[in-house]
Amino acid sequence: MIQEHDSVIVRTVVRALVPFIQLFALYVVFHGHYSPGGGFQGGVILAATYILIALALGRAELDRRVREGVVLLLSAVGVLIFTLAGVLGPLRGAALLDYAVLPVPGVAGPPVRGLGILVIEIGVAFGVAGALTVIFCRLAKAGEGEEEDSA
Amino acid sequence: MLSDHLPPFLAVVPLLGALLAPLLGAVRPRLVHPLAVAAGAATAGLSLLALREVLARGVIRYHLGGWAPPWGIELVLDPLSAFTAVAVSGVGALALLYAGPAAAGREGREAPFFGLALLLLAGLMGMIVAGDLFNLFVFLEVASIAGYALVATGGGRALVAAFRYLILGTVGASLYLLGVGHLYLMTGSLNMADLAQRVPELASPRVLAVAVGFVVIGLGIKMGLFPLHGWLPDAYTHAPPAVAALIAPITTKAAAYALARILFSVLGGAEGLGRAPLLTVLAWAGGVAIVAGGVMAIRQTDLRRLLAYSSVSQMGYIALGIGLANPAALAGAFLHILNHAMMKGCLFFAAGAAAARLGGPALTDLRGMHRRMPWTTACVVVAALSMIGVPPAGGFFSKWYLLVGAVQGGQPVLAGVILAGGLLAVVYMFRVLEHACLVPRDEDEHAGSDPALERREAPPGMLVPLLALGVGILAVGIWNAPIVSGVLGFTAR
Amino acid sequence: MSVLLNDLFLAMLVVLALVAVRVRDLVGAVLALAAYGFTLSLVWAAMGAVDVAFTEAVVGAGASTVFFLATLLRTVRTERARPPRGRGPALAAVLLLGGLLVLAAHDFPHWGDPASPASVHVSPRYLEQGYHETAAPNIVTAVLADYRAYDTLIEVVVIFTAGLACWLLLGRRRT
Amino acid sequence: MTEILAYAGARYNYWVYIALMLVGFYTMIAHRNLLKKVIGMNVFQTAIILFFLSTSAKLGGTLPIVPSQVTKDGVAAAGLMNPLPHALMLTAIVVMVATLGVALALLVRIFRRYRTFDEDVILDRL
Repeated sequence: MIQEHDSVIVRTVVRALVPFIQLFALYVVFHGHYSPGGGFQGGVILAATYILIALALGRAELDRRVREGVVLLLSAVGVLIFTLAGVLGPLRGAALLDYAVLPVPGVAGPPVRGLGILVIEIGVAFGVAGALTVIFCRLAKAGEGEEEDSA
Repeated sequence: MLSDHLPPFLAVVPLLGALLAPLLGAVRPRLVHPLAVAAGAATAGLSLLALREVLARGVIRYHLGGWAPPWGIELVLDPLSAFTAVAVSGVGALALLYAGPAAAGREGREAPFFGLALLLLAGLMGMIVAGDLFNLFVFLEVASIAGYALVATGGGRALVAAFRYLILGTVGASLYLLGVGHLYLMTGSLNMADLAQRVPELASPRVLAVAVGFVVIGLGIKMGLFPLHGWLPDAYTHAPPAVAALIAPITTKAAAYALARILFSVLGGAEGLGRAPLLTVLAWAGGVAIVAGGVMAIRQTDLRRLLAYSSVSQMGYIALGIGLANPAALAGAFLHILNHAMMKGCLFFAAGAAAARLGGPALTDLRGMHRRMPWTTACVVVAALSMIGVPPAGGFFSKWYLLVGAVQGGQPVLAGVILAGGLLAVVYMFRVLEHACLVPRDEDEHAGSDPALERREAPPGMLVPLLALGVGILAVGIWNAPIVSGVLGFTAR
Repeated sequence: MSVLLNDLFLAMLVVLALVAVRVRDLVGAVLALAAYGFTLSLVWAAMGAVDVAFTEAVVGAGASTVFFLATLLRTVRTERARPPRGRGPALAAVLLLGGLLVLAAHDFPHWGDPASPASVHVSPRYLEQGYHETAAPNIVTAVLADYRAYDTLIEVVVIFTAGLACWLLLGRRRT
Repeated sequence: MTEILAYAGARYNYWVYIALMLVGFYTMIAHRNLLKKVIGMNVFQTAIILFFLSTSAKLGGTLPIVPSQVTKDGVAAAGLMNPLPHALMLTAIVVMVATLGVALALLVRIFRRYRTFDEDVILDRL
């Protein structure tokens, strides 16, 4: 199993870096309109911070910060945000995923679509970050505390 | 409001069910199975509604996000796709109901299990209504990935079978995507209707032929078309009964439908560009599949493996009908999509029930089944008659239309193959019926005769979907004429 | 876009791919694959696909490698040396595939031709109208999240499916 | 000679994608180590991405990001890369990593049961 890293420098640096990397992930999510990036890339970076925590600070620290079951639910919630943003279209008489009819006070026309893109990018980021974290956790601790598949 | 948005909701409803499954599973795990059944039933209900709407209003084209094709993604519901959607979601919903008791003993795993089952259904429904080649690929991958994981829940050999399924399935999906890429490179479009306009003007027939070849091989792997069926027997044999009952009847059908859709709506206007020889190859591949699958089915001693090879054979009928491409043959192919989904569902439901009650998947374990499980046995008999092609079971009529199509298409050899396939089915299904109905169980020889005491039908949750399919097979047979003329648009005279 | 750099990176790709599939040490193979993924992201950047390059860097060279290493951590590091066997059918399939690919590539439009069908049909609208219609200057985002948002929704569903699959397959066993 | 070079050079991207595709395909179907099959699968899928992205290139084109100064008076499509394959391949990369996750999960389970990734050994133990 993945242990806490021996070097105190590694541990300290990772502890200090993680919030900044997460901040950068949010930047990537929100700046996808203007530059390369978006929900998917931001979500992967967000997931990477938890992988980093596991590698440097050990599984115990990761378990303290996130619970896998909750992460999976977050992933489902992310996809739900995207889906429900899409379903708002039919509820307001337009096609599925037509953001032009999203109820945003004070904004009209294409900028509403831009905001719609932002909403679904947030959904994408949650969905991707959650799913990738679950995949990593499950692969990394497969076999931990279980009997082997008998032949 | 709902009837205007049927095309996307056919996939979005099971998808919502799959997203809610883990959330519900965290608080009330017991309610996950009812949720899955409800989502499946709602999908089937929407499919029926869609079929009614399409027959009343004509083809429904849906532009997602309000973007006109070819820039946005288009969904298309026509009589054929609505019909396939009804077949897939109907049998899928029954399989979800069946999976409840069959999946018992996996406490704590209900949420991911039924979540993946609903994702599989959502993927297949999305493939059926897709009007965009890339959108079809993405839905295909949802269904495939859910399928790999579900097969692997069998553990042991199922893991190896699932890995093989994953490798071959990825080759199939990737070759499909490569074919789509070739079409895109030469036309600049991904929308099926737009491509149909642009394909006849293509500069290079060679690229078109290669592109369509990749699409056919890719979807051929997914539909288990001989000789690309390598993943199918092991996956169906080693998957847990509840999974085999879900995957075996419906996954190959959606791929077969997608193949027909691309061959006819994208390449419909491309007669001169190599479609005709391609269809001939497909028809003959189907013919070879009918015989090869049947011969291999005869040699099996494990009921599930026998059914798997029978699927290879029966998918051959569908490929043959698509390849012949005349109205009678196509009506037969589509009717067979429904019939085969129902009879293979029925037989895999029965196989799971028998394995639970009689102790094993070998043919010899079925002995004495008619005394212990009379209703299940009756359904097996009905499905077997349909497989062989005995009226009034539905299978007779699909094979009849295929036969008419083969004769009309001037292919007497293929007509002979259709008949020979029926004879092979007689042999392999008789081996099932022989053990289930005629050979007594060893202990029955000396135990007295008190059938009431030893009757052990499967629990109602498994028996009800089984009976529904048994009755359905007969109903399709009896009402085949209105289905074929009213839905599939073919009139015999 | 630099054509020379592009060509150089492409040649490196073939070498790295061969190393990744040939090396016996599985950790070494995975690291070669990571280098392959990183080179890919350079190729994408050289070809002007910056969004794809970004994604390839975080996924192809990053997340995939971590998944591979997490797997190897709990399993085995090297593969056994074994004489190859039964390569005939595989080679035949490879030759068939290669033949088809070369046959088609022969008739492709020249690489980078601004008059190729893909450059003049469908895509110009995204470039010319995309900003006005979606308020997103990054046209790839406009296509991904608006014109073809349905694909993106299903794409997230794919990764969610994989998460659910790993959850199911590698869940803690009840005892 | 120069003609041959020019011919090969005009489709250089396509030759490379074919080479990668064949390397990946051969590894997937012929290699006996299951983990190598997965590596081959990765190479195979990325080859398709290379193919798609090659269709988006325009000589003399630049990034498909509309610069702020030209947003008012329209954009010349010939000057920017085709964004559609980029968007499609972002989706394809996600599909790749999803397939990879499931493949590795299967491998971990297979190893736990058979203690090897060697296909022949596993087939013997079935």
